[in-house]
Amino acid sequence: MTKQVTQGHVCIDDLSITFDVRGGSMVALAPTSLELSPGSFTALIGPSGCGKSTLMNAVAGFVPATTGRITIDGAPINGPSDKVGVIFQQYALFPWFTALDNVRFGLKRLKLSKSEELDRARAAIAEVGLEEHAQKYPQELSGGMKQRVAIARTFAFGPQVMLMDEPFGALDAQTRLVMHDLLLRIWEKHKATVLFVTHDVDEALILTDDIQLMSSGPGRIIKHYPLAEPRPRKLNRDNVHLLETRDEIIALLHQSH
Amino acid sequence: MTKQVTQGHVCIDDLSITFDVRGGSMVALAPTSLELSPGSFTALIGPSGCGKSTLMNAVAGFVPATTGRITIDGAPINGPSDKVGVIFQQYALFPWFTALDNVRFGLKRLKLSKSEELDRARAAIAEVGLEEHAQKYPQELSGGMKQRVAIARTFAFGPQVMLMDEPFGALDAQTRLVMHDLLLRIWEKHKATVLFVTHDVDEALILTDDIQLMSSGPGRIIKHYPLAEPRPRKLNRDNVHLLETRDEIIALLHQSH
Amino acid sequence: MMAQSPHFFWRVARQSGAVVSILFVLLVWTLFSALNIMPQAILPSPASVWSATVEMAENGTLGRDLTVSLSRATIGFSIGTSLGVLVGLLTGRMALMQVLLAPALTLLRPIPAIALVPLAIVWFGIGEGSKYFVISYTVFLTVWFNTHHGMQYVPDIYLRASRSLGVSRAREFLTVIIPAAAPYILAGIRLGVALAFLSLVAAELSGASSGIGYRLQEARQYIRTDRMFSLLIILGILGAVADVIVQRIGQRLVHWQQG
Amino acid sequence: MMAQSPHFFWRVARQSGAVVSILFVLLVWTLFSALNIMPQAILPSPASVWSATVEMAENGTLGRDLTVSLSRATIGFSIGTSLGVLVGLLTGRMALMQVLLAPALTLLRPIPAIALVPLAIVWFGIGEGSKYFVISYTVFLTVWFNTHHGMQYVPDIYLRASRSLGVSRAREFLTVIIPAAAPYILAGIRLGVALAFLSLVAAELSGASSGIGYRLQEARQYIRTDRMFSLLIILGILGAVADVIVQRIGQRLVHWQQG
Amino acid sequence: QDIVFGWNPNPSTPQVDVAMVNGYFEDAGLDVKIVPFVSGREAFEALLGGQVDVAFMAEFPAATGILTNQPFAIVADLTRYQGMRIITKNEPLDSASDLGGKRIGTSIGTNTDFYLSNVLASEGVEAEIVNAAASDLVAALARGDVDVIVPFPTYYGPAAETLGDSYQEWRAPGYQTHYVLAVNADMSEEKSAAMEDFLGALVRANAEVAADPEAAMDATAAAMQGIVAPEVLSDLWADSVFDLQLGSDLAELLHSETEWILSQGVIRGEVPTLETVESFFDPAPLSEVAPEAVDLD
Ligand SMILES: Nc1ncnc2c1ncn2[C@@H]1O[C@H](COP(=O)(O)OP(=O)(O)OP(=O)(O)O)[C@@H](O)[C@H]1O
Ligand SMILES: Nc1ncnc2c1ncn2[C@@H]1O[C@H](COP(=O)(O)OP(=O)(O)OP(=O)(O)O)[C@@H](O)[C@H]1O
Ligand SMILES: [Mg+2]
Ligand SMILES: [Mg+2]
Repeated sequence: MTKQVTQGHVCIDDLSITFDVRGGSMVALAPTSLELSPGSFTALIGPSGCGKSTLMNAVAGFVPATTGRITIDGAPINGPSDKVGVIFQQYALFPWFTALDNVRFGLKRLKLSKSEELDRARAAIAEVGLEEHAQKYPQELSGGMKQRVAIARTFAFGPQVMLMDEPFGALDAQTRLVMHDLLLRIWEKHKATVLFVTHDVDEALILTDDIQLMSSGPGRIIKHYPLAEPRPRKLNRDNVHLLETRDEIIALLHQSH
Repeated sequence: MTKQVTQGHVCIDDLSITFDVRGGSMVALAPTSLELSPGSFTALIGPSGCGKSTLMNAVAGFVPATTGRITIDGAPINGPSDKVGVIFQQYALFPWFTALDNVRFGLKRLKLSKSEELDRARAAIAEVGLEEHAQKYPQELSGGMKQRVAIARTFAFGPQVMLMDEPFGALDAQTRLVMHDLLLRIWEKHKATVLFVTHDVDEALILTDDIQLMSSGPGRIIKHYPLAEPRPRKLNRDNVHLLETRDEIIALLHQSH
Repeated sequence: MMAQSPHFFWRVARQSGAVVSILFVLLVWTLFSALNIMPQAILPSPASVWSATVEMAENGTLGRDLTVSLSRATIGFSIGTSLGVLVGLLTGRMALMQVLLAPALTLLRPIPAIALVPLAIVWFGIGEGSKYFVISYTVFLTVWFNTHHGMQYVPDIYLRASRSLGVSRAREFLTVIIPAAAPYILAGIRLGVALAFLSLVAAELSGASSGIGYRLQEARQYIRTDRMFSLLIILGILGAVADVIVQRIGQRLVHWQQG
Repeated sequence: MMAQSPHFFWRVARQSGAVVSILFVLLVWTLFSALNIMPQAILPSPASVWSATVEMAENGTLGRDLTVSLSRATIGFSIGTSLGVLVGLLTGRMALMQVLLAPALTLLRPIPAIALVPLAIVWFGIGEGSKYFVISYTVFLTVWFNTHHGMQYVPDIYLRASRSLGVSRAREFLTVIIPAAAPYILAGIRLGVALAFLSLVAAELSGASSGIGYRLQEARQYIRTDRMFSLLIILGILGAVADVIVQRIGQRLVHWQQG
Repeated sequence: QDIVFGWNPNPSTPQVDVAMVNGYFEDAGLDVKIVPFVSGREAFEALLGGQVDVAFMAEFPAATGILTNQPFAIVADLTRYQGMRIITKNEPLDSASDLGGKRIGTSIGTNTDFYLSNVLASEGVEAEIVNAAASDLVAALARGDVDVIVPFPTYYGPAAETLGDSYQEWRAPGYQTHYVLAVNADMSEEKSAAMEDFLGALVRANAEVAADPEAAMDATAAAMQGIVAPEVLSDLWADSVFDLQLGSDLAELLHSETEWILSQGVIRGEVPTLETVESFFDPAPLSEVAPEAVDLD
């Protein structure tokens, strides 16, 4: 925590998003403000369909703001940028590339020598436990493997802001733990600003600095929980604050349904 | 439990599955035998890439057996059949149909009157909490909503054997509980044979009659845990057997990694 | 296609774009013909093409030619497209059909319709029949091919879903396979539209006394290049308008794909 | 395409299928010509077509025609396809290009190459140039259209992923957009293959003294219907063989899509 | 009675235009269904395919028909055109020897090809012959791809216009185009009768053309719907003889054409005798309505 992080400051200011649908429009995200300070790690939790992916898509520059604005380090977002890395809910791997080449694709902008690029990509694939599957195409991988390739691709690429939309949803408990370690290591190394959507309250409690809770759709942020506990954390008696927070969030989610 | 169930008897006999890949072949499922008695509810748990989806695809008739055989009620499987309903890991909704029409599509073989079909489809959509989104197209739905439409489609269709590949993976905790209730209700009503892939050991403990544990890929079934506790179950002190099973499974999964 | 705000700008630009694009071509043409690089008999001036158009319009041939050719193109297109989609769906999904028909049709594709005109005349007579044949033959082969090709790219997952939902093969065909291949079918139909107009020229070689294609041949025999240009431009406009209509309808039908 | 076991059966059937399909056509043809429904001058018997083929092979014209036409078709196809893919990629993804070029090209699509031959001759003379022009014009428009159309169906998700990974536009083009539109481009190229052979007939109308198209025209002048049939069948076979080759290569390149 | 007439609208046969304008076919009790073709060759193909009863064409395709023994017969010879030309740019021409070593564009397998061969053969001159579609010849000459062209008569006007001052022509003698009518070889009784009436109407029109050439020219110009300019039309007519007949000069021409075609090597066979050629003539209907017009040995 000695390194002073100055990049990756995300300001979301009164952002709302409305989609055109047949015969009218529908509000996917009610006006929402949120500030992510450089190097912070924030979880976004909320019921299905409340607008989490929509919010992420807006920060990523995929969906234009209907009202309000988003800036990253002061510059307004009006399209995808390489400052912002995304792990998509649906993986978005390129089916014409092998797992390894998908990861290499993300390294291109670094303009490494071919062998260095290969080494880095191999290392990233190995970190998600897929060294044996590096030469497979996405359609030959299992659901969890695809997700891990997508994670490896974004991690290797090392963006300043990292948006992760349920990145561990398709993983078994054990692999998930390995990924948690990996995520925390990478985050501490790069000090990227992370916005992390999850359905798993425990996961949010273990990993993040801050939990933002959304109401059911059209969602807005209704509550936030700063978490100052040192990592690695455990959800047990020793950590009463975490357990209390957990109960409160679960109760609130229950209500908002 | 009074109704005598006679249909939906699945026998998997020494099944193994090998895929052709560039420069060779790879074993996705090592020889596996498993019998699902009519009306039983079985969970399949195992590390990512161990062959769970492959096993399901074989039972569904999508992938041919390399060795061994599968029969349902004595008849060998050699193609998809309407006896077997599938909830896909990737939803497999038709993008040209609205949520409602996706559900109606599954009701077609029942040859209902149009109004009855509509009523049933609407009811199924309502049960997964999407009455307001019935007219949306899949690409306008959130991840969790898509998954619920897929669930509604298969539940409404009411097959004798139901294969569910991480059906609740994209759902928040609260919606997941609602879905658990729904699944149990439907299962008790139809007494379908259910094979259920999940990464959530707690979910398996709460829902199923039997947990089959797979080793890491190329997987085989290494252990099974019959669960006789009455439902609804709770994972607390009152249910020591469940808690013990849980610890054992987690430990085994940890090892097999 | 990324952000929504430039959409409006581009929509306007796109509509005026056609105008800009065409004005540009007109300008180059005027320049070339004013510079007299090529003889009038080969590159007529826009003015003379315009007066040739007026001449044909005034002596009544243009109106008749348009009516006659449009009806031939429409009928030929309809026959060719319906058959093309139908046979493409069959050969694309039914192995037996594929085995029996696809090789023969693949052999036909490189054979131009004009070469078959003598045969067509014997089979269908010199009336409208042979003209419909020539047009629909050309349209058919292309629409068939695109449909057939598109069938190969229907994602397996949709078929798996529909099979496990136990719908009939007929319904699967209509409500799963066709929509999944729709972008390819649409491309084939749009190619077919242009081909219907393009093959008017071959179709009206025999037994026609009016029609854009006939008039074009006539103008060619007498090197009335001004008329030829006028007729070719008319052909282009007719085809383009029909294409825009089909595209609009197609976009509405294939609404779930962007584009 | 569902289970794997019937694959083998169908693979065999498919290979023999071409034979079955063609034998069937031959049978119908033999029957028709034996029944003498049509005069020999319009439907020659298979035997006479065969002997016309032997005659052309023996007097050496067939070999020369094949060499000449194959080289014309290959060059015209290569030019047309390269330009078609290139321009299609540009108009499909760059709004400016789309605005400026697409309307003009859409107007050209319904205009047959033969109608442009007089202009082509002025530009390219009656040497090989105008032949390449006619062939590549036809191929170009179709390949362009399919490529352009396919661009509209590149899934947004791939563009989103590539943009957030910060690759250059050039790389995105080459490694994301082209592969995503590849099935459409492939369809366009396969149509182009057939068109290259088809337009030989128009291309060799002027300034040729050998080539399949020239020979076809000659045969027609002298009512050698047996030769015409022979040449048309040769055209069909050439096109079909080239199509199979392109399809095989395409399948290997677009390996991630089944089909 | 019905007659299906395979017709190629053209400026050289005013008899047909006059007969149509003045309703002579109706007067003869005929219902003539005109089926237009872009050239005589297509009409001839349709005749052989049994789609038309009578086809209008130049005589040259008939020579091919005779050699390949097609089932047809020539019933009348409407017009002779004697203005065949050889055209160059700049260099004047007045003998076959001027053509030596030149690149000469023509449409192979047509009467222009035959005409050119005869001219070259008359002085034993060698030249390079380049095949081109009829409509492309003028452009090829203008561009300089060929030195000389031998196009169809309808292209003379545009050639003069395109080449302007550099236009040069030579009216090499030795060949006249005959515009003929052909029917199926085995006409039914009924059709034969109708054919007599048909020819009768044309004979009547033929006389009318001779009597009032200006009215005839108006009729033809109207039938051409303005596609040919009046000066082009009168130029063509200056070299045309409109006189419906059936004579041995046509048989002799066809005979020499068959010989030439065989020398081209596409069709194999023996040169037919003059009798054989004449066996493809059917003078019966014409002799019924105008015996003096038939002049066969
Ligand atoms: N392209 C679109 N057109 C119309 N409506 C849309 C579109 N995309 C999303 N929506 C709607 O916006 C709302 C929010 O969707 P979003 O995907 O952001 O939810 P989410 O919070 O990510 O849910 P989940 O946890 O289920 O993934 C939903 O009601 C959805 O139907
Ligand atoms: N089409 C295919 N071609 C080649 N290999 C394949 C194919 N499909 C699956 N595999 C391989 O088979 C193995 C098992 O895959 P499967 O999808 O069954 O895993 P899974 O247990 O469902 O994993 P997850 O929990 O991650 O979804 C994996 O190693 C995968 O790479
Ligand atoms: Mg989401
Ligand atoms: Mg799986």
